[in-house]
Amino acid sequence: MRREVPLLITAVVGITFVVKYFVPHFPFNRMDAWFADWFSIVQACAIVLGALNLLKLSALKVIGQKSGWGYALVIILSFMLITVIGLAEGSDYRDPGTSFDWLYVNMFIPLSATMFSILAFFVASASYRAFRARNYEATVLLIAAFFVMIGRVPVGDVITGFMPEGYRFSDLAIWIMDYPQTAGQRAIMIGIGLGVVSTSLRVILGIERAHIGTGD
Amino acid sequence: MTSKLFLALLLLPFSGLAQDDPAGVDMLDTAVVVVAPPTSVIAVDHKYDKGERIDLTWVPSIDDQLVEGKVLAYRIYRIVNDGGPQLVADVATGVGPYQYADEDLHRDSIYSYYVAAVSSNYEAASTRTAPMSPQREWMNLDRKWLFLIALIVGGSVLLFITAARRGTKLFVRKIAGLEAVDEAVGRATEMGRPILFVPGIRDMDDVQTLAALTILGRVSRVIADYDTRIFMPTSRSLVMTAGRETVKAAYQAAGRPDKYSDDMVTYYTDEQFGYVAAVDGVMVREKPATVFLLGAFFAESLILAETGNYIGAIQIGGTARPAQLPFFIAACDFTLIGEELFAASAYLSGEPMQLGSLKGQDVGKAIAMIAIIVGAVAITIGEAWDVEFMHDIVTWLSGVFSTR
Amino acid sequence: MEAFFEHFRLWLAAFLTLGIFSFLYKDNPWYKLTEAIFVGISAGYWFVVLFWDNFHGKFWVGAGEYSINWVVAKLTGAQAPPPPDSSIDFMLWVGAFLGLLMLLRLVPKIGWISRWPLAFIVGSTGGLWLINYFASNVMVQAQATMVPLFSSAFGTGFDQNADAVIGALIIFLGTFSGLVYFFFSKAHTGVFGGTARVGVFFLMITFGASFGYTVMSRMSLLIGRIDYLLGDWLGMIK
Amino acid sequence: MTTRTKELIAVAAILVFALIFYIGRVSGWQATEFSTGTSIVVVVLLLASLLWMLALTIRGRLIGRRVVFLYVGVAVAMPLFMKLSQEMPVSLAVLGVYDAVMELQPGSKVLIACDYDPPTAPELQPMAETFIRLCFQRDLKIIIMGIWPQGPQQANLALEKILAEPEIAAKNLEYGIDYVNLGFQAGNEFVIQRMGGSFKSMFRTDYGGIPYDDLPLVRNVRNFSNIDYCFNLSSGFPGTVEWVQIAVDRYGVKLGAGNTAVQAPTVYPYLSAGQLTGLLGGMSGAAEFEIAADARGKGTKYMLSQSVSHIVVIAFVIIGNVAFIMSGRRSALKG
Repeated sequence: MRREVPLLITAVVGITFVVKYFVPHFPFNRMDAWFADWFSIVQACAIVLGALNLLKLSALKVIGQKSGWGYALVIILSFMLITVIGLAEGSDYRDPGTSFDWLYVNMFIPLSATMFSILAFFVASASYRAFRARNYEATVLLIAAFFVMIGRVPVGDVITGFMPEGYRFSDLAIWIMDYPQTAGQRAIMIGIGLGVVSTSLRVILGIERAHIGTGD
Repeated sequence: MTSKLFLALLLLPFSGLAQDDPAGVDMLDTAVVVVAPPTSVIAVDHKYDKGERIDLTWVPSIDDQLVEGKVLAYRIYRIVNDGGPQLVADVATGVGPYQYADEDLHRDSIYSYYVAAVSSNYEAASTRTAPMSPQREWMNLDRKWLFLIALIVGGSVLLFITAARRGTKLFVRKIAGLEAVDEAVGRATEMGRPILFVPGIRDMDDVQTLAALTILGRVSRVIADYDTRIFMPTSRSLVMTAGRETVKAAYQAAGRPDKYSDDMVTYYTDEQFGYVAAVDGVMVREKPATVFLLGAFFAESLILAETGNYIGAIQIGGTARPAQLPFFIAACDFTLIGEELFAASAYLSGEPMQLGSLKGQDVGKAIAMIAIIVGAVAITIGEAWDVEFMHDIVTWLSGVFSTR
Repeated sequence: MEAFFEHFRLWLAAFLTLGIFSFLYKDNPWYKLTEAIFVGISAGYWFVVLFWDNFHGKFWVGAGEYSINWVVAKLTGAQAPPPPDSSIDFMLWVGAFLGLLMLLRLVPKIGWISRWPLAFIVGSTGGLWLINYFASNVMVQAQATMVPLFSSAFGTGFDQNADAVIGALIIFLGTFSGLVYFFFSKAHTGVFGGTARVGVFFLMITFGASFGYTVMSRMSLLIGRIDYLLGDWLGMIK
Repeated sequence: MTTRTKELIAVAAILVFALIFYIGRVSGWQATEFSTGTSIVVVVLLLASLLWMLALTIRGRLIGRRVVFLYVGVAVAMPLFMKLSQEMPVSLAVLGVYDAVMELQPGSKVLIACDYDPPTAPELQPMAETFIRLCFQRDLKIIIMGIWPQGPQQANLALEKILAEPEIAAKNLEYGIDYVNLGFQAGNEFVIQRMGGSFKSMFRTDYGGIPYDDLPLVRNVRNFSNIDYCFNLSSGFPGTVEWVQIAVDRYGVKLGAGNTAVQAPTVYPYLSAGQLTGLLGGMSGAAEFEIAADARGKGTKYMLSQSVSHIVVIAFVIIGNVAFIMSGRRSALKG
């Protein structure tokens, strides 16, 4: 019961969604939209589990005075702060001028934008460290990267300014993107498509069943 | 026709009142712009739907074809069950193709249409189409070839799985990144440090997350055998739930259910970079010996992989997002490229049944490769020497592979 | 008071920005504090967003509120609400039901029921993407590769023709050899291995090119943050 | 002195520096701008330090990753002080957007779909600003919407800025008549699809809660057929790809787009197939658009930083490889 029912659900639902693609008739034609709606509702319910888990772990740290319990307390406080404000504010919580919006603009945005921008530093250090002509493959990668990089900045065309138009770095970059890059991309995409087919089939048929857990 | 013209002239002095219609302003100082109506208005049932759509096409007014800007728009009128005409839509000119899809219709009503060409102050209507009702179909036959080929690929996956079950030996080549899994887990055991498993940042509705979880099942089985610690931070509550089930099942299968704890899998936040900040923190503080980055990754791929590299962990990365693969190649020790991510779980299991599914994928690749060769050769010969037969092959092949 | 908030606002964002940047030097208390704030704030943010947009906006507005009003009206004998218009979709109850099953996880004894909605989601994800990926990745890409290797349409002169012929050949060869690389059934030896190696080269060019392309645009994010610090906060630049 | 003391001193120094300039800003200090001479000196110094690093590497002394980080930070920050303007030709893709706007009759309705969020604002915000300004200058009517929650918020920031400019302020533009912000609607690509039937069904009220029918500008806008041009600012999914596939392919909308540089390559095919009238790709697209519209702003300014940072990355790839070859092909980067 605990193991068979989930396997059965996966199989039936999975096959239904495959059939859906070929049947334009109701209810199959509505299933995409339904699934999207249902999934978002389930997500909204599931985040309760995640949030409780986060709060529980942090609370345990604070109570046990484990190392870093102060930071755990900060997690709890900031979570509570924005959640209470957001829920109290009603469904217009996002409108400009609300306290939720203030927190969003002055805390959430700077934090996520800065974390994102860390990428710029890592890009430089990765370029410095990793893009080396270690072997033929790495050399090919390096050369392609180099040409595309230099072809995308105005400097590239200044260096090759003596060449006739159509044969400068920017053209080379576009050529690489258009031909070899497209070809490689295609092979990867076809492979991915087939990989998805086989993974999905294994899941639907219950050959792959780890996510469903065990009998108890 | 003349009555319409008369009407238009009659209304001319008043039409300036329509202030927010810019065309109405022009009208005062120009004469009536007479245009010819559109012709050949054809209404056909939209094929392979549930019977709620009719497609209209027409040949544009001759004035539209000759003088730019004379015809401003086409108005679509619909007559339902012999009722009066209703204005359905305005279709802008100049954007071609000249067509309109009338949707949300009912199968039990009868529809007829006409299309009018509209100038700044004149409307010329076409003849009406024959009355008709939209039809519904049960199968989308446009997709019959897709169905057939998918059936062949899916069928061969099944075929190889059954063959393997009967004991046929199946050969699968070595995949470097996956050969390294045992070694990577072993290294963490030796060093007495944990293993970090990052399943990407997408939710359970992404197949890459599913693939990551299937690999997690295999990896955590090895970890349970070695008695090493695993830590899996997730950015989605559902992934946390599914991840717990997966790890728990692996520990049970290894006969060590007592070693499992829910704390192995935790949720931090749905926010992409909040999650990255937390995982980065975990990396530098816990210093895992091995890091798995498998699943759907976006811009955070390099931040995670660089931090992992910085702490000196062995890293196995894998994703089906081509844009992020170079970053894994740059900063990870082993990278599973696209399809290899999906093959990983079957490969790691080593069970013949699972390996059968990889053979099925190869059949798919073979079909694609043959189609590409035949298609390219046929189209080349066809174009170069204008061979009718080759053209036919190409038309047929692209019909087969079209997925409209 | 307003002026104070204006100053506070600028300093708060700057404090958080620098806190994250300090991670580049090394892990430190400032980063740990910022990280904790970030995790708490963003988890709470998504909690609120999912509650209002997904649960309230989709389910409650779309079906829950109407249904409950209707039931309450029936029970109390009050006037029933008007018949539902097109914005009400009772199918949303299925989602709510699945969500409820999910929440049963909080009850240890019957927590295993939460595997049902999980199984539902996994099944639908598998079924949905199985065909979608097959159609858009395999079929469409294979079709797109069926191009003429040389053709009069490329141009008449040799030099125009050569460009197009080389391009077409490269796409054809690259896709083909790339697929050979992914073949699992045969070891990479002999002619097969040689072709697979060509395939690897194409994959490497692909990765190099995407790296080159992406690297360049990542810099803009940093420019935005530095502009905040030096411009909005300290007013050193315009 | 221990490392810890040094670190504390560094933090204190940053704080003092920030305080001085903050107080300065509050008390009305002018923004710093390097003269052309200083700018050239700074650029030369930057290049010289790169050469120095190269020399160090050749002599076997490898630079650490913190040096790389510091260098990137400085290289990006310095150009923001400079007044140098880069000459760059305006590409056809960018002209495509500009020309499409210039061809519109005054009073035409333009739909601006803002599908991006703050992290990508450095690239897309300058585009939004330039586009909105251009529309107002041409007396076009603007309808803003978004299928990313934060898009319409970003659009409001841009509107605020543009409406405050003297030239635009003089036009006395009125909300509801000259421009409207319909706000965000959840539902990804389905929103676009349903807008093909009716805008009102997706946007019952605008951003501020005014009912759709109370907004004179959109009252008569039924669906895409009443829109003369559509401009999509996009940084991912759902975005330009969906707009092309649904709005252009199914409803015949005339569409131009502004994309992040990461996304631009996936959209290029639509440009060459004519499904997009034009495309602004990344920071350079924003800068070119500003040049085309003759309104140099943040895009042009940022572009200088961008160019310098690109040179830095390329330089580090070269230095890294030199180090690699010099060190007898062993991996080399100190923590």
